Amino acid sequence: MTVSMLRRALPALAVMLLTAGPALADGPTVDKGDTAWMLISTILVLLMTIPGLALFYGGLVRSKNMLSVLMQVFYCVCVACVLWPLFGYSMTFTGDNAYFGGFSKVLLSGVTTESLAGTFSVGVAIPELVYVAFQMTFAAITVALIVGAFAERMKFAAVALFVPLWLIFIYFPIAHMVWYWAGPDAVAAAAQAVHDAVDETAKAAAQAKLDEVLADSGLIYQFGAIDFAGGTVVHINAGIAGFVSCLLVGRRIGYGRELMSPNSLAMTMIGGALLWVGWFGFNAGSNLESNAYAGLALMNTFVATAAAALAWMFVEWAVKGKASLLGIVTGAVAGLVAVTPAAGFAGPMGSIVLGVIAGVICFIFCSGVKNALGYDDALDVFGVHCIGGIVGAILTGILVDPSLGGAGIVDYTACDPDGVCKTAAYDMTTQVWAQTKAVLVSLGWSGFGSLVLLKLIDWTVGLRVTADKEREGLDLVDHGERAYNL
Amino acid sequence: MTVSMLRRALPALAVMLLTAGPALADGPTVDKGDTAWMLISTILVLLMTIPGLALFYGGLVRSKNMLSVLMQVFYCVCVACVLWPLFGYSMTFTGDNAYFGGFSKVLLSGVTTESLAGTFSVGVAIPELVYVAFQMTFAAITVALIVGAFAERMKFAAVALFVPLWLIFIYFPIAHMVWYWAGPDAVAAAAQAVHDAVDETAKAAAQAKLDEVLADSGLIYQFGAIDFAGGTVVHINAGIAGFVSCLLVGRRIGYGRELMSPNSLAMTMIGGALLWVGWFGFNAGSNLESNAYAGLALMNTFVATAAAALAWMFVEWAVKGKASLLGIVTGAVAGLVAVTPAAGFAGPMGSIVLGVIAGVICFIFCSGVKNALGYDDALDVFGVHCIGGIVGAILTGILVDPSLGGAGIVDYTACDPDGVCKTAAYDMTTQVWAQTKAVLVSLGWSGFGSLVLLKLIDWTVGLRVTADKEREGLDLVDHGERAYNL
Amino acid sequence: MTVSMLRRALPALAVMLLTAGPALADGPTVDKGDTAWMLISTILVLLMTIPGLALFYGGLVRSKNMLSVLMQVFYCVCVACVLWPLFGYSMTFTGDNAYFGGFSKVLLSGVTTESLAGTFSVGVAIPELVYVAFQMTFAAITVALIVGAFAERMKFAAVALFVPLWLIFIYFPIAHMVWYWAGPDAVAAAAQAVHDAVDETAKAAAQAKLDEVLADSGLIYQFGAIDFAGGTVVHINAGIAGFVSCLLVGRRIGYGRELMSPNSLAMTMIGGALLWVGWFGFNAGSNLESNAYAGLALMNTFVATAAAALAWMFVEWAVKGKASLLGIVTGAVAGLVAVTPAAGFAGPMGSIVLGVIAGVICFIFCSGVKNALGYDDALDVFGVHCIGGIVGAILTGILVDPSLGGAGIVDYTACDPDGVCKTAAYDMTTQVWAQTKAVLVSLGWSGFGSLVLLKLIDWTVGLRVTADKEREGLDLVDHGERAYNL
Amino acid sequence: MKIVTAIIKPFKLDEVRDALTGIGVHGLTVTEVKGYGRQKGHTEIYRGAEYAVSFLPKLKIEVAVPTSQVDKVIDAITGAAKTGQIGDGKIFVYSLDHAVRIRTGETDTDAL
Amino acid sequence: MKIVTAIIKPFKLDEVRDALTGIGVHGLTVTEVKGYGRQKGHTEIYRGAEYAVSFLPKLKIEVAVPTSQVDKVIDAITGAAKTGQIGDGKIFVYSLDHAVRIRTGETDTDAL
Amino acid sequence: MKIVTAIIKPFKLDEVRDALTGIGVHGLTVTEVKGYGRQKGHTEIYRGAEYAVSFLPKLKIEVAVPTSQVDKVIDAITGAAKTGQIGDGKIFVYSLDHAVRIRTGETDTDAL
Ligand SMILES: Nc1ncnc2c1ncn2[C@@H]1O[C@H](COP(=O)(O)OP(=O)(O)O)[C@@H](O)[C@H]1O
Ligand SMILES: Nc1ncnc2c1ncn2[C@@H]1O[C@H](COP(=O)(O)OP(=O)(O)O)[C@@H](O)[C@H]1O
Ligand SMILES: Nc1ncnc2c1ncn2[C@@H]1O[C@H](COP(=O)(O)OP(=O)(O)O)[C@@H](O)[C@H]1O
Repeated sequence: MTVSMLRRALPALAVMLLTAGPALADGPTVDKGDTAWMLISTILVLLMTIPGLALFYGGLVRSKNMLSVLMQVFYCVCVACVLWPLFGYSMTFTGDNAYFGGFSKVLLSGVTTESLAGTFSVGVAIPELVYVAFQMTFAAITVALIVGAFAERMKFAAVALFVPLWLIFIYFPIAHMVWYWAGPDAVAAAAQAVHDAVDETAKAAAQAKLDEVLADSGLIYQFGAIDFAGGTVVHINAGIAGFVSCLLVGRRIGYGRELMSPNSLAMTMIGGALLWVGWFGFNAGSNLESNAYAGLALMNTFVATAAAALAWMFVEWAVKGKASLLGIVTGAVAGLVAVTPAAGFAGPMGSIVLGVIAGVICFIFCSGVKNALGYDDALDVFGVHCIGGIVGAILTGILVDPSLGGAGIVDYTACDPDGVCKTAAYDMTTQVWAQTKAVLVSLGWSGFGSLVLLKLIDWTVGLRVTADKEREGLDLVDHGERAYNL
Repeated sequence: MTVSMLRRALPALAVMLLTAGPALADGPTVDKGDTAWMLISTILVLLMTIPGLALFYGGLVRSKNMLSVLMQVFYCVCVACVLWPLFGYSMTFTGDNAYFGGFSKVLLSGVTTESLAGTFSVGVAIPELVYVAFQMTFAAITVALIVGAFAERMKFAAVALFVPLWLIFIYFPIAHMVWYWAGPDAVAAAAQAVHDAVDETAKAAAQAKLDEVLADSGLIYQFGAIDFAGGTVVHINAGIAGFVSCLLVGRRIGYGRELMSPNSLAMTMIGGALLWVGWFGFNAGSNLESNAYAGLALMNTFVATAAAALAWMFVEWAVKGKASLLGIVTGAVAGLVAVTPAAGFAGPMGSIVLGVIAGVICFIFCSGVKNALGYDDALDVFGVHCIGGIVGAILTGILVDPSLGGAGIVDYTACDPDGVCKTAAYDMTTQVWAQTKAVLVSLGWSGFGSLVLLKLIDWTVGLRVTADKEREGLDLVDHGERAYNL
Repeated sequence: MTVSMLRRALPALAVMLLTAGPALADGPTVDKGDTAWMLISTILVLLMTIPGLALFYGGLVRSKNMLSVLMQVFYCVCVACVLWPLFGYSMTFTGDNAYFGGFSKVLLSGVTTESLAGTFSVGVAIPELVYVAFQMTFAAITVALIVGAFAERMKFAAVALFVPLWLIFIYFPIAHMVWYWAGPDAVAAAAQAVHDAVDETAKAAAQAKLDEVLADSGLIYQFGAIDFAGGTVVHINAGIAGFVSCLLVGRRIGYGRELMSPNSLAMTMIGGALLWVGWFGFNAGSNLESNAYAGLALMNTFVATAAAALAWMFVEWAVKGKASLLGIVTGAVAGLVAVTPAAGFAGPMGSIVLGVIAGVICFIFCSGVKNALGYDDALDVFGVHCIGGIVGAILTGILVDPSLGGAGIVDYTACDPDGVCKTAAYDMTTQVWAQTKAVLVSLGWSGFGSLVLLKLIDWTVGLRVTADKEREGLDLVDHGERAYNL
Repeated sequence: MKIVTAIIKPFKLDEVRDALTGIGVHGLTVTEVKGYGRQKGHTEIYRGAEYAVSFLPKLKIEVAVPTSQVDKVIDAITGAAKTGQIGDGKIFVYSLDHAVRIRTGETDTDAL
Repeated sequence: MKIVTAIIKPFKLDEVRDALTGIGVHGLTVTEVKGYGRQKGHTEIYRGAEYAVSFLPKLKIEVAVPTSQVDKVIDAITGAAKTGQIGDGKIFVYSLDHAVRIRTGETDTDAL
Repeated sequence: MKIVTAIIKPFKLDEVRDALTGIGVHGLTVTEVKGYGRQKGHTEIYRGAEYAVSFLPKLKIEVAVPTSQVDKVIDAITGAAKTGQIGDGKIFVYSLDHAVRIRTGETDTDAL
């Protein structure tokens, strides 16, 4: 893999670099502006999950299940925030093999106020603790997304088991496969060493070292697939898990016959808006630096979302005769999902096009395909996150094209001693194929893995509440509470 | 116009400057702390609009129209976020004439991760993409503010047409008139050139150039009017448009006879609080830099708001016998509106006084004048935003006075080569007159322009739903949804 | 007190320092990244209070009292934001004696865009206006916390009086006692002077000066007690005041017999989530700098909260048979409270342990002890904030231990000329005793002081509404509004 | 005594109340109900799910009156609640055996 | 059989229920209603808009009982619901022709 | 004419409505109520506070029909609303003296 290096991944600690040009000679620099931006981005991703996602989902279920959804999302966050420092971070972001990480940073060993994590710029780092926290919030929201698919009928005991298991066996490995690499400083330094080598032997040794550094990365990363903020890891991953789970747990009683009115679309709108607000932390925060590329990701996250929202709205207006609030908000979320992998790669005009396409395709899936196939993906986790994620992943491979206004892909093996790197040559077929492989691996691992986990849970504690309890509602049955007493 | 230069406007790209002292010699500097602050300020203005403004408004209408308000605000945001990159930014922030901008940046042409936008400090810039996004959110919230005036009776089709038209014909021109100028670096460099000119001819040529640079700005800017964060562009502009629209669309059925109980004052309180939270992005973000002036704007936005809230509350308590939540929250919004133009100009003590005055005057308008005149400005867009905006605009001209603890006005024609500029001489009469002219031009353009647009829409798709539909509620009639199923 | 200096306190203006090493020689430096972080932290603390705390509390009362709670919290914020610049900041953060501050900064005199406030690093400062605003939000949330204890029965007129009085007589003094000190630059410079002194006389004089600098601090600060973000000042202080107030105002009619169903646990969940989100501004913002220690506080605030939430949830599930949403959210808040004093001192693993302990102890208090004793602390201000605060305060004294992964305590009397300081020697007994004394003084001052204030109010306007009014609900009776019209 | 019960359109409440006080009836009880009848409902669409909702919001008004007043009450309600469009509602009249005012213990017509 | 219907103040529900179970009545149905009568309402103010709200929240309790028990039921309700202040509410008694327990098909007094 | 009133479990509404339209009844009125009876309630726990809630959500359905149809209506409701478990509810039948359709002024069976 001599090909392009990607902007989105965990660089190893830059302090290991002692050779190389001025940008690297003294170790990486830490800018307080970057740290401030990453602190706030981390906080924004939490906001996006609770209350954001919780409300977006919660508002859509019947009032008797409102609290169960809020509870499940909240629980996901808490479990992720405990497992991550215990071993999740280590299992994701240390090197071992291409499929899963190691245990060298279990209990955050070695992660101190002194240790650093690289960014996507050579010689620029942020405090590792901030990086750990930022990535932790990604684990939290990803598993929480799945909840929407089996809402209103899964036992809380089953959810309580599923969440940690899914994180361990699905999320940590996939995140490792997509995001783990040696980091820009290591790659640039190794490439520089090749360049600096004085004779043949030295060159060969340096090249071997460079190849080793490049090989120290996850499977999907090695495909050369690009994913700015987690289209694959987060959305396709959670979306297919949701799909599998709604098939296994079965349809809600009355599905398709009874009106299952959202208990409060106002809550859903609050949630949708907070998703948008928080998503800037997700997308622009994934730049890891407070610079113009964060600005690009910010801009794209605005325009793709708005375009998708309007696309859904106008198509719905044309097809169904009315433009609904739920439609415009769902369209916005579809746009957010689709722009996630593209946020720092596409240009603003490309992002508008991406948004329109995602809005229309997700509309078709949620309104047409789902009804035709008859699966009960209660809150459209598959139709919005998996489909939107796939649309985004594939189109990112196209829209990154500099000739389409995209930002191109940085080639960290071609950096000058000041840390300024060249853009890799771009070939659409290669890139789209890499993207496709990434999509397929995610679908396969997460789809199959989730199936196994859910079957296991079904055989032990059981997945579903009884019909009587489902009628009474999970809030009273599982949690002993009622959402509203107005 | 040799007079004072203002802190609030878009500086042109600073890269064009090649002459001048050290601060400018190497082009402007970009600080990651500034970028971080502007990224987050942009996000805060979105938060302020959705869910903030949407909830503040939505909670106040009857439950049958709740979703229509949320939908309209959401729609405003989406339209603004698509039109702005397409041509809005260009129409606002490129030079052409004093009334409207040009088309040189249509489709964001030339706006890249390399391009910069100046701040209000000589030689300090931020990535232009961040500036574009920040300003985009201002367009979004301004048009969304109008929605409150015609709530509960305007057809969604009419709203759908009105929003883009109003942005194009009212907002972009007014924003151009108030905020467009050549920027501090251009002015300082041109003034420096006058100073450096060695002989009479050179001096005359340099002076001519300086005059040209100063003349390259919007009409209201040329008045010498100051407006830190958009009292004129945002609040007076939207407020008068709201007033005109509520007159044209007419009173709600039952207005003044039936109790139109707010469906959820809790939602209104959430919205009001998020307006406050987000308004810091609006006001302190308008400083464009993360420095002590942002701190001043932050502080003023706290104290003026609190003072106005308490003023409204205590006056209401005295006059009506009870202090209401809606009262304290509305007072807070009135304070936020009034401090918007003053945020970086007044001192904290001046801001407290400003808040008290705004709280009392807006109370009188919303409780007294409105009832006396009988217009149905459903959510008090006029009484709070237009009146509060006018109070703020005029008082800003007074409170900026350094002898009253104000910050004074920077004179960019009097900067030393390090980029440190003198404060312009202050004359209250001149300044208040400049402020007044700015108010009058905004009222005239927006009032008359909105009238024309609404008449056009009335003649084509019609403004208002039928009486039956108004009784059934816009949620079901226009959007096919109900807000609550509890 | 030659002992350790603490990270958490207001440093005096650093501009006064003219001697000392490079870090200090030219006055402190201001980094825009720090400023950006403190701006946003300030905003986050507001978000945490309104709508955060307001909703967390508001959702728990019966719907007839919903607005009264929102109103009281909003009112607290407004009063604090007016009193603080008028004289609160001066009374808290100027030197006078160990119990309360002075009046030299009344009306923010001398606080300008030029003045600076030190951080906890030698030679690093932020704009004083930003510091003033940040601290202002702490006063606001602290007094607002008390509201939960006397909810649903206290007259608004009594609340209106209590809030300013409590701030003046309880909060400002306690904040002064805990947080006021001369600042790192002053201490380091004085210690450097001792070191630099050439002869005995000079040394003695320098030592006397150093002692004077060290003595220029609040009572609890002098104990050597550490409190990163306000466990004592905020939570114990408010918690005991709440306890006293609920005893004085008496139980709600029907307490213990009637089901007082929360009007909307969804609102409570939104509030709880926003508390978590905003608490990062509170805890990580209390670091005053955007660096790895802010990252540590961020991380701890994630993990302790998650651990406490899960601890409460699983204990409740085991004991009561069901895991409730209110349980997991309350557990999270208990974790947030407990980690507040520890945020920048403990390590992440220590914080997980702290969270588990706090979750379990607060569960026992709210579910067991409260019922056993029969006091009606309506929203568990005592059980969560006072008890959680005490658990956190004491355990902070243990978890700061570097051998337990803690960060240790900085000794500002042992800094090198570059501003890098040594960690003080740690002795667990000493530290825990210092913490205990801090707890006791807070409990005593606030408990007794609140009693006196409430008695005074009872004798004048009266504390409680009549039984009839209590039955009708405070919303209609005190505010003339109803929360919901759905 | 009789109880006159009317199912009406919600926005007619104030007019009906005024008409009743106009003829000297000073007490009534109102319940929010959902009505199913000839009046067409509406369709609600939530993403893919589309449902025809046939229950419409109505108000039920109950007025206890001496038998002698029944016709006046019916006329008053009919006059105020009529829009002439489908869904205006119904009036049902029942016999009332007994009435008590809880506060005073007064019974029958004294209790109304 | 009779149906005893009582309009009461909402906070009296638990006491009334207890009084009824005290005399052996173990079934009842409760509806939230709004009452208009002599009891003064309150004023709501939303910014400029001020309205006198004359409908007050009440609960309607319905109990089906054998005719023989009617007086006992009335006494129990009156005793529990009375505060002595205006607005305590009314009791209305109707005749019931027929009753059925859906679960079992039992009818009339067996169904209660 | 009679009014048939049924207290049923909420999720049975659509089935009951369908059963009634099946026998030609095209109008009815539904009220959300809370029922107290033999069916056990649930416990709600809010932090330390634990309460047994004995009022359960039910729907009350009212159908005015000519006396001749009463039995058919009872059968239809019983058939549709029955689950065989405690809490299925009751049917109560009253006499209706008089009915009026507000829109047209039609009376009695014409009004139904
Ligand atoms: N047979 C009935 N029994 C009870 N309520 C009825 C009956 N028929 C109609 N209603 C009530 O009257 C309302 C109006 O009836 P509908 O047939 O829609 O129009 P109209 O009153 O104009 O004939 C319905 O919504 C329902 O609440
Ligand atoms: N004629 C009536 N028909 C039906 N309900 C009535 C009538 N009069 C009063 N009510 C109900 O009884 C309640 C109490 O009546 P009100 O006149 O306020 O006090 P009181 O019961 O003490 O006389 C009212 O709120 C209303 O619900
Ligand atoms: N005596 C009664 N009067 C009025 N309503 C009753 C009476 N008894 C029962 N109900 C209503 O019928 C519902 C069902 O009664 P319940 O005793 O729980 O079960 P079942 O109908 O199977 O006997 C109750 O919830 C209540 O609403």
